[in-house]
Amino acid sequence: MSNVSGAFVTTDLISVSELSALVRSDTAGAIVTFSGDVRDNDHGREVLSLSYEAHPSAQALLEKVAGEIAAKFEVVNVAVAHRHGDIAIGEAALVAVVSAKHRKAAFDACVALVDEVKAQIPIWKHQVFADGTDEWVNCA
Amino acid sequence: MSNVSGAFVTTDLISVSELSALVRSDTAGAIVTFSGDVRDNDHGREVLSLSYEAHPSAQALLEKVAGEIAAKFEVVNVAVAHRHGDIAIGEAALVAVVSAKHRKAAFDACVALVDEVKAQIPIWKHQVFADGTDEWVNCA
Amino acid sequence: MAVIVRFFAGARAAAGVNEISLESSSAMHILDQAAAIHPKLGQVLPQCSYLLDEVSLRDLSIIVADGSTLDVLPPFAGG
Amino acid sequence: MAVIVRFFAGARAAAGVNEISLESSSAMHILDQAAAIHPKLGQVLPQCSYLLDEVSLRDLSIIVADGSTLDVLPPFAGG
Repeated sequence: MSNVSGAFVTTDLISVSELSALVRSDTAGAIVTFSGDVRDNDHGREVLSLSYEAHPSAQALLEKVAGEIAAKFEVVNVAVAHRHGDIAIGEAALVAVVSAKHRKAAFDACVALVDEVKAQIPIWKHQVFADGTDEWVNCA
Repeated sequence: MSNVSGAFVTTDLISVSELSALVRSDTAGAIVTFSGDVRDNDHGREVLSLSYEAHPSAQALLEKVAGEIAAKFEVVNVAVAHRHGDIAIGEAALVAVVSAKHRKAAFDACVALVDEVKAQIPIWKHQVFADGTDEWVNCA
Repeated sequence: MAVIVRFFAGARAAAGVNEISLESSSAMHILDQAAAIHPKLGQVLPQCSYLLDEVSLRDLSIIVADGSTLDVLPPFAGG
Repeated sequence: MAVIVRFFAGARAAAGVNEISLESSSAMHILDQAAAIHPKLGQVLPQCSYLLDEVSLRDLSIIVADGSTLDVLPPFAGG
């Protein structure tokens, strides 16, 4: 019964409200959204700019992960989007939205969706700091 | 450091995106929103219309609960709104939004905020069913 | 002056009135009187919580003074 | 025809190139050769995962045939 309303790897600005509108349903009593936004600091260092790189397989894998979450939880609809390319401070990198009849399933599925996206999707974050250095996050 | 950006007991339509905008911050990497929407069914019965009644103390208690959540969790900002009066199917009755540096605190605080609102705020739901009966929810 | 007992939501539906006025007495006795006047309240009151002049009231043996307001709140059902 | 080794994100930064072309051999040997050519890869490769023609590759003793593409993926950092 659960359904993936959308899964997008995109360079466009992600709208939480547009993604949320995709999962709406009169049978759903709860909608939970997560927006992972680009911060101006990381581990105490000032971040000047930020970009994400996506592997060509990222779109297909995002669809797969969304489908797994929709199948595993008592939800109505799920949708997820991950942005890549340059992202301005305060803009969303990852948005996950879930509708469900009851709130516990909506929260649980949204937490799991974000966790699985971070674990399974081949996307990488590059940060440029105010001190002139830069890093690929999680990469020695 | 945590802050209540807003707590509203209102008869107006609640906008998730407007409430979410209140908690935004460049230092927050995660925003979690919950929208509790009016459903067209309850325990298998078709719901025709629905209204909420709020006790005069509801506004002050909602501010208190929001403040407790802001103090208890590692969050940046919280905001919450509960609607009363007549609400159309699909519209939000309760919206809770939390921003935090990290996603776990944002999810945990949003779950707790919704739980505490349901437990502590003197608001009641009245449902009218398609079969002509009606009920005050949770009241024998 | 008397005690005003206000009914909310399902308690109001059971009482059939928004409020009644009773003589000062213990909260327990006032509520028993209310249930005697509006018998459907008898099923609802055991689930209710109470506010005395907007403050939570746990001990129903307390005497409610004239001029006070006693609010009858059914189990909350927000969200 | 040869094996194309593609580097992504931090692996590309360490290699200094997007991809290199090497002779067919075991995945392990191909990666050793890549690290010999681009020494900074030596620190990054132990953390990486691999795709052989877009399919996850766990056993690095497998022979990578000419015409195949071996992708070097650093630890994911989405979200």
